[in-house]
Amino acid sequence: MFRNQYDTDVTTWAPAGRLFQVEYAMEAVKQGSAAIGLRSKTHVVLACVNKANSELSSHQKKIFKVDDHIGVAIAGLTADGRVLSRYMRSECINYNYTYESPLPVGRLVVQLADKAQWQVCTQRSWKRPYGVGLLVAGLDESGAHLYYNCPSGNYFEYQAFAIGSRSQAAKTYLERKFNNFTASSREDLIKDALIATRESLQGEKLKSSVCTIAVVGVGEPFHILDQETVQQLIDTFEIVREEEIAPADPEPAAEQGAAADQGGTENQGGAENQGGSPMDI
Amino acid sequence: MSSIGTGYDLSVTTFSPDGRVFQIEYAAKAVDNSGTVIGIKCKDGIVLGVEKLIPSKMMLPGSNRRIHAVHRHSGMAVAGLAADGRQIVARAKSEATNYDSVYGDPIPVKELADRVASYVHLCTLYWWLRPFGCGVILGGYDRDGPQLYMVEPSGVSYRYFGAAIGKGRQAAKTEIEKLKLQDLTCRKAVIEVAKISIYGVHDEAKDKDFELEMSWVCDESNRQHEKVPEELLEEAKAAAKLALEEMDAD
Amino acid sequence: MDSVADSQRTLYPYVTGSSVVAIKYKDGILMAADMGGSYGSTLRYKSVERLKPIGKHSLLGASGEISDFQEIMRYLDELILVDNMWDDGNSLGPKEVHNYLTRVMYNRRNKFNPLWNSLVLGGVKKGEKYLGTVNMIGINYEDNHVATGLGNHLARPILRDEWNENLTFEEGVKLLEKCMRVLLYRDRSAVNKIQISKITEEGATVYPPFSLRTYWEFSAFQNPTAGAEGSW
Amino acid sequence: MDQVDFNAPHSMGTTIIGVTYNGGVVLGADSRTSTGVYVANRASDKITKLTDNVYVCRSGSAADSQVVSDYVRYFLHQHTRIQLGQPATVKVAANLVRLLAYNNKNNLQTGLIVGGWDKYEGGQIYGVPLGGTIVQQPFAIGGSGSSYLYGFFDQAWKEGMTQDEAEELVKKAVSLAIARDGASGGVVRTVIINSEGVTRNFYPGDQLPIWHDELESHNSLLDILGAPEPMNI
Repeated sequence: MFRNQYDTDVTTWAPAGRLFQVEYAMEAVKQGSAAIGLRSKTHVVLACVNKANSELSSHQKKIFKVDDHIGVAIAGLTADGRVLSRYMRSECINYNYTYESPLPVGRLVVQLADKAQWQVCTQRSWKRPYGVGLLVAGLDESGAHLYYNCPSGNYFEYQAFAIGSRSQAAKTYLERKFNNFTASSREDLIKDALIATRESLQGEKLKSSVCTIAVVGVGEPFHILDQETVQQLIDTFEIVREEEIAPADPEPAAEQGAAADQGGTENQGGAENQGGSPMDI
Repeated sequence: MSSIGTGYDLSVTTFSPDGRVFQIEYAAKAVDNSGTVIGIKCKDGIVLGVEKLIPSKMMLPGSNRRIHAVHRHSGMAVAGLAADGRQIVARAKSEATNYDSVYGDPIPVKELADRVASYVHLCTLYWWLRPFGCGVILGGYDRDGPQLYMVEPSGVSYRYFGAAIGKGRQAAKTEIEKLKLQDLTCRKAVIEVAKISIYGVHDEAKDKDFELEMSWVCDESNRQHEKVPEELLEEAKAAAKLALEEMDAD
Repeated sequence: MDSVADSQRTLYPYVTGSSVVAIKYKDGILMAADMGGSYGSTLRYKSVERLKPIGKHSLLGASGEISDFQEIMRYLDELILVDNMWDDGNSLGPKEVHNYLTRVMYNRRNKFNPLWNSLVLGGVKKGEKYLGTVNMIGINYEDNHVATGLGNHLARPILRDEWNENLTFEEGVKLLEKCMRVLLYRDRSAVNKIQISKITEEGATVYPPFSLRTYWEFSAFQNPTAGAEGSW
Repeated sequence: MDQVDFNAPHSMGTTIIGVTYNGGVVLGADSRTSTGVYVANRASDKITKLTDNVYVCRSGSAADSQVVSDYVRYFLHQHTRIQLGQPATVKVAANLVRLLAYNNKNNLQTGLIVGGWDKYEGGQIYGVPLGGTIVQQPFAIGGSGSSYLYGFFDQAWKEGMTQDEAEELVKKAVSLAIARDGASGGVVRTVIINSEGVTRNFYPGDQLPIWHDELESHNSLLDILGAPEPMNI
């Protein structure tokens, strides 16, 4: 796996102007189970795939509430994600203390990116970048927002996005439909979130136990839907799906065999990297 | 590259036998691969333009900005690693506010450029840091008129009439040289910058989608750094696309 | 040096401004203050602007120590500059600015180094009118009409009688002028050079300074001891 | 007050003035420095150079005002070097004075008037009184003697005076204050700053105008007695 002599240190540039350590940290995001986000004009929905490490353990929590108007879904090193969501919580509380109003989402995202990037993590030889990607969902006076923060310290605003292992399938689904999301109702948005989640399950049956859904929107503080509600939603959507788009089924099933855990992720990583180094964005 | 594998290119605190610091040159590579950034000094102000490549069609316009305000009267455009750029911008902002609070006067653009350059240079001096993977073009308007500076990863900064960095810098510079900068107003320059970015520099075949991000500091904007007004930006894009079609027709 | 003079705190104000009076009216907020800067009992300055727009949505009026007000303005200018530089469609409204000032004033008081001012913060954002005040020890509240200094005693009783939610601009200005005239008569540090300022959804306007006509035609004024021979 | 306390802090019960005119500024001051009731220096210079184009008039504690101007001069030199040798503006100088005066208001007893000329804004006067307020003014007066001058300036100051008119006004005002303020005295010093540069003038105590209840000065009563009286001839 040792690629070259330039890839062991965050403070070493490779001759082509790349920082391999940062790129490797970006790979860590792809090791985590998938997280999905999509937004309409008024709502943002986060979804994620729950993966338990063993039969005896519960799954790791991947969606966190930051404040009434902001929540995050993470993929990658959960411990890093928890540190960052804690930081976001305290930033929101501080802002609220000073101004008695909610911190604008876009500003929190920049502060978060700054912390991930420069508070030195990608520029000090004794530190490492955070190995986690965050989908930040929130609402402020300029509307509903969905951001993706990655370990390189970059952040992007999206209409819809998916990160984590096997997220490519979800992304493909979202890319097909995202143009209509702005006008979507809350229910349609959740439905699309569930379908996108199912795409990334690659054949495994979509059940409320394997996914978590969270919503924030106008008049609706950020909250995680409880299991029964999710199951009900799945049940209603499943029926619709089988009637309407039955042919969609074989597609994920076919992929299932090929996608052994590691292999699957690496392939996707390669595909995403084609356009040049990810730092370049 | 003859440097590779010699061992002289692994640290920013190592000189090679022929007196080069390869780590700085490598960092500059990150800038060379980036979307093109252009700055022009006109008779009545400064125009900054960025060809911002968009990695995904689901990304929203205006996201991951590359042009930032630094103070009321100046702004910065970043080529290379946007995240590194934000760090430089943050330093520039704090230098500007600090100067303001001590002297009660906005920081002169030259002084701002000097301080930013010192900061960038600082990161080329220690083994535990790395040089910034970005170059910035700084435009501002003070009592001595509009001024344009470029700061490179090595920490050098020069004043320019027109500057370009990133992938298409050569082509862009050639185009800028054709302009009569002394007579050009910023309003006209916005269109010129759009033309350069869209047909002069952008490689549609190879590159992904891009967004044209533009700002100015000029008499028309009351010597304040702000985004180019939406209508003017649209007008400029339309003019540029038209010029592109005419070129293709020829 | 005694321990009081040794300590790091504002012991007393030097150059001070007098009352600020402000009201809500139909379209927003109206505020009035004179332009005096007193130095003890000397009226040292007569062109001190004490009403300042803060960003797009707020208006600040200040009484008390002028150097501390200038310091507060430096804080706010930076706050608004930073807010504007984000350029992201979000902006600090009057409520946010007022809360910020509240925190600053209270923190300084707790360091036994207060900013020696009473501040009035008014504004309009998204159709919501806001009017509040905070003083040097951090006491703060919102109200439909507020005043600082002697204005609290001389202007607010008038406002309680005559203010209503639907005052037009003209009615509001007249009401403020009535208050300022009383202050001019009965506040010895008042100066007859007044600024009135309004803020609405469209933004803030500070009108040029002017003087109020005063009235002295009471017959008892011309001949004060008539009917009370031998009095003072 | 039988005994004189020579260890009392030196303070400049003072008259200082700054006036703008149609091409620059005139600064003026008396020259008395006292320790309590004793005149420690009868010919002091209270108009101090900060840069080539900016001067400051000092009042209050002599020590405090010297420290403030020393620091400001030091900071301005740094600033001038930064600016590639371009002279600092009056505004920048005044703001540095304010910065020190405001941040140390509890430990300083000094009121200052900053005046000067720069190519951007021409002649400017800034007053920085005790608390560290900063006020740009067309004219400023300070020190204990200024109490006697408020009315005079309200009446006598005019917009757009010539240099001679302005200097005459300053001279007259300082001498008026000297006449009534026991803490002001000695000579009148003026500094004129404009695009041409700086001119310093000195008007000794025996050549100042004579005001109400004052008399022409003589070497001796004998000179007066010895003078031939027209009546006796």
